[in-house]
Amino acid sequence: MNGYSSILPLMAIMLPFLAAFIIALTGNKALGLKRVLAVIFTFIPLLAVILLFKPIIENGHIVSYWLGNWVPEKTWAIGIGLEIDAFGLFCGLIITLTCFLSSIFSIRYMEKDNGLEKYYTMFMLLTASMIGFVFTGDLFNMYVMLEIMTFAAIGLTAFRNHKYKSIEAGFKYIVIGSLGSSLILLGTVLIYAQAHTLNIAQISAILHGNYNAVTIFALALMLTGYAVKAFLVPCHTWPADAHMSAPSSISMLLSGVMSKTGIFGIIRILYMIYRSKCVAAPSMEFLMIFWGTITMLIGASMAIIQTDFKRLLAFSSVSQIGYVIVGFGVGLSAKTSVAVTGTMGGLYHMLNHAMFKSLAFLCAGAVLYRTGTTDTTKLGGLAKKMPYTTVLFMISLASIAGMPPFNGFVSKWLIYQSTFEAGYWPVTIIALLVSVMTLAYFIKLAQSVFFGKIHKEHENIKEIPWSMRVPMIVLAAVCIFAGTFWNVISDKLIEPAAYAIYNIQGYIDVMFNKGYAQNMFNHEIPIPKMTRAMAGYWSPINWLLLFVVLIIGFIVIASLLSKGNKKESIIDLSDTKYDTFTGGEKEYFSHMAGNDLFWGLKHQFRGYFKTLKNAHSGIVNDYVLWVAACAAVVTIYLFAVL
Amino acid sequence: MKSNKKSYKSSPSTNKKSKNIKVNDVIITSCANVVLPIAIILGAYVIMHGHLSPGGGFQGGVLIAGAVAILYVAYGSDGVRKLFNITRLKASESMGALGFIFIASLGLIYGVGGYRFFANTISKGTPGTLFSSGTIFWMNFAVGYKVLTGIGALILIMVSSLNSNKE
Amino acid sequence: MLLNYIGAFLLIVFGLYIILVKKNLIKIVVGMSLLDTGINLLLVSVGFRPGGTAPLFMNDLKPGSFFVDPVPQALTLTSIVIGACVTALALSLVIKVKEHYGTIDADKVRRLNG
Amino acid sequence: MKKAVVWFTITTLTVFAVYVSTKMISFGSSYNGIANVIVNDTVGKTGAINAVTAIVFDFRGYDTLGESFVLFTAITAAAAVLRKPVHSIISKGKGGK
Repeated sequence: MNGYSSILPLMAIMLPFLAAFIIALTGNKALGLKRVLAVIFTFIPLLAVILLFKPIIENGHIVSYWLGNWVPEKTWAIGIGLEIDAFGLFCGLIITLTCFLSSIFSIRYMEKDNGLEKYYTMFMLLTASMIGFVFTGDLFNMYVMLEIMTFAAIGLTAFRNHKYKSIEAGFKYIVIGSLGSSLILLGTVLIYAQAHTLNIAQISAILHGNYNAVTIFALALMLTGYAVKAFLVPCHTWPADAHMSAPSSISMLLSGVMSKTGIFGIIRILYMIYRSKCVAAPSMEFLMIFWGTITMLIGASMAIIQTDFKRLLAFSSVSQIGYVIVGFGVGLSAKTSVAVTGTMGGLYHMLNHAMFKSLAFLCAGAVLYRTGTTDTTKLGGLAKKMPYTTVLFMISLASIAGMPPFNGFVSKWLIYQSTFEAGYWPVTIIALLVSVMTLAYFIKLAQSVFFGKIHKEHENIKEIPWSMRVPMIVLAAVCIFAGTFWNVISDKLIEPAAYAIYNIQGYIDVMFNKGYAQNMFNHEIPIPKMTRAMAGYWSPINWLLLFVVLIIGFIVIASLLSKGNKKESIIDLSDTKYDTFTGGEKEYFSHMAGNDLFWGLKHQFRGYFKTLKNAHSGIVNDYVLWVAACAAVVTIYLFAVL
Repeated sequence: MKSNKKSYKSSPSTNKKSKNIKVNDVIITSCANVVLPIAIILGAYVIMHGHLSPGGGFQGGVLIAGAVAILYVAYGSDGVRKLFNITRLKASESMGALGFIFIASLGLIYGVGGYRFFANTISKGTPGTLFSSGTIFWMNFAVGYKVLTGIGALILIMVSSLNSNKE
Repeated sequence: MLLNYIGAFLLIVFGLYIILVKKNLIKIVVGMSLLDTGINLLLVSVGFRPGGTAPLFMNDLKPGSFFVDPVPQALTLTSIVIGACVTALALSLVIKVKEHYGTIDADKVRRLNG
Repeated sequence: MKKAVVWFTITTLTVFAVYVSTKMISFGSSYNGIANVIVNDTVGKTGAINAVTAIVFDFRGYDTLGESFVLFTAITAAAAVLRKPVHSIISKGKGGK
């Protein structure tokens, strides 16, 4: 914690804020200046985060910074402290990297819109508040930063206000999002009423052993509130609308990074504030694993029946967040070696999801930029016209489906392994099944957008400009790097972050004097040992097994498909699309659109899919009801088990 | 009064008349003329005495921004737009925010003795007098300025969008 | 003081009920505002000490005399501003919804579904 | 069905909220927590006799900074939402130009 490193976190937070105001000050002139400012002032935080690697990751320090010199007095944290441990830095790296790439992508992508000074102002505010969120060590400050983030995200979602869907999505977002924020604030207030402090480290120390009904209620409310931000299942309704309507450079941030801030909050609550209640507690482990499993299953099921490019990706995000939550749920297990594997899997998947989902959204943006639509029924055969985009999309497909040389495989493998070893083998099976479904809907997407017959309107389109290609290439490179050089990533990022998650004692002692944590907890807080060997990252035999399982999954789906094709009696005859199979074809050659690649599957499970489709009714009251009911159920569960 | 309103609603030529009644009502205008200076002075007082009495930058700023709303009620949207310009208000708001950051970073600028961001470095004076409490006094001003321009801009934006819908 | 807490929680639940049941978008915004108000009331109640005065150090009071907790009051300020921001942004979105859909009935503003 | 869920939610939350409010900490005669430290030192350390302002602008000034940024963000967002839209920004099928 020598001179320069203590000022770096502040720079990473304040300089983007400063840039936001300078951009707002320039008004609607000097567009080039705004672009340059946005790129520079998203690069500086990235630089600051990279410079923080040396003290935090290599030397193992936890950097803290008391604003206004208000160091704790009589062991009470009277001021606000920034505190960056390896986990915060890990999230900060994801945030700054994606924001930097997004700012480059925005240069050409947003050129056709007006009011760009507002776009860039909100973009910088979003960047800064996300960094501020993960770097702060204060519970109320987290809420404030979350609000800046939410407002900026809403403004950006509704930015293309000539489209009805942007406005509708923005309204749903603000209703559900501010309900989530209100729940978080309510939890914060209840915690303050008990602990009489707002510093996370101190709350963790004070609440230890002093849990009562109020804090458990606060836990339920805050879990639900952050579940809204991380879109866990009953609260996952707004991202589909918002990601679909926002400009792609923003969808990538909403989906890839903002969901991570929700997960960051959940982890800080579970592993830090309620540590002695939650870690090594089977009931909490079950809750999080169950929640994650439901999330990934429903997200993937909804994704299969979507026809809009970006909406499909949004539901896919929901399902991938489920994996992360399952990983962290296993991390709460009492068996420490399994717990560490799960935590590492969750962390690895956080990184990977940010990368491949951002890449996929940028591909969607590229398609939108050239063709003007993301409706897959109107697209097709773009591979010849946009070869770069196609290749990059295939990389993202391979990564997200968990194919071996790419990064998705490594993290998913960790999650499979940890759930299996923790005794939750049904979850392992479901996770594998969801992986197959992920591959299925991504292949459908690739088929319907990039392959097949090209539409006449799109015959003259060109490849996207280089300034848009570069961020995508960088993301794809990270995807491949994280898949092949998993040991580097694991050494430099994942293991320190996992260690930091469990290292409560260090986190508390840095903020207060040494020994404070031990004094409050009455004992040393154990940190599980973690080595790379514990995780079966890359073992060829395991890989082969997985491959076999994937192939079996394929065969199952394929057989379902062919079964659907043969059973003509159950085909909906009123739809002319199926005339080819029922004998009433209009043309001699009538091919099925890529969209309907899995219509057999859809048809077989039509009851299930129809229920899901009806449940996502689009009425904002229903969505709020889901969130509130989720809060109620979580409350009942927590009061029952804790 | 109530019956009057109803009769306006039922009459076929509501549009023009309701516009007229909004703008040139003598009672509202003269009331506004009385209330406006009071609101502005009270707001300024609240901002200046934020460190001495209840209130502060936010409250005072909102009080002054209320003047914009009063102006709108009294003189209609044209009257407000004559006085204020949305772009300029928004720019002033950024200036206010930048000023706030500047005052907060005085601690860094003086930062030889280990001072930090948000450190209260200006001399604090005698407690209880107007020019006391160091940066708090000036932060009140920055925030007050920022809030009054911000809320004023917000009111103007919403009002002008409502009016453009009618046309 | 129990009454204050229960009242605050009831305000929150009423706000929630309004959001859940009312179909008019402006009423939903009102419900959100009510919910925020409930939280503010709770926040102020948390800081209350029976017999405490406002945390102002007037001449006749010495430092350390009996005050209510000033921290929640400071937090309430933040919370109020944020609540106002939510209302403002939500209402401007409602204006736009009306422009695009011609209605502010939640049952009809549902083109994004499934 | 929906109504039942609404009433279930409302009832559950109300019941737990009332239960929790009875369990809230009973007020002691002395301060505890950060308020104690702050109130004792306000005048000496900040020179402001209004403790709330001292907290808002000094002890927790960073929060206030964030708060004013929230306001700024909301106003920018409202301005962006209500700005005059450019219709047909993305022209259909005109790509490649």
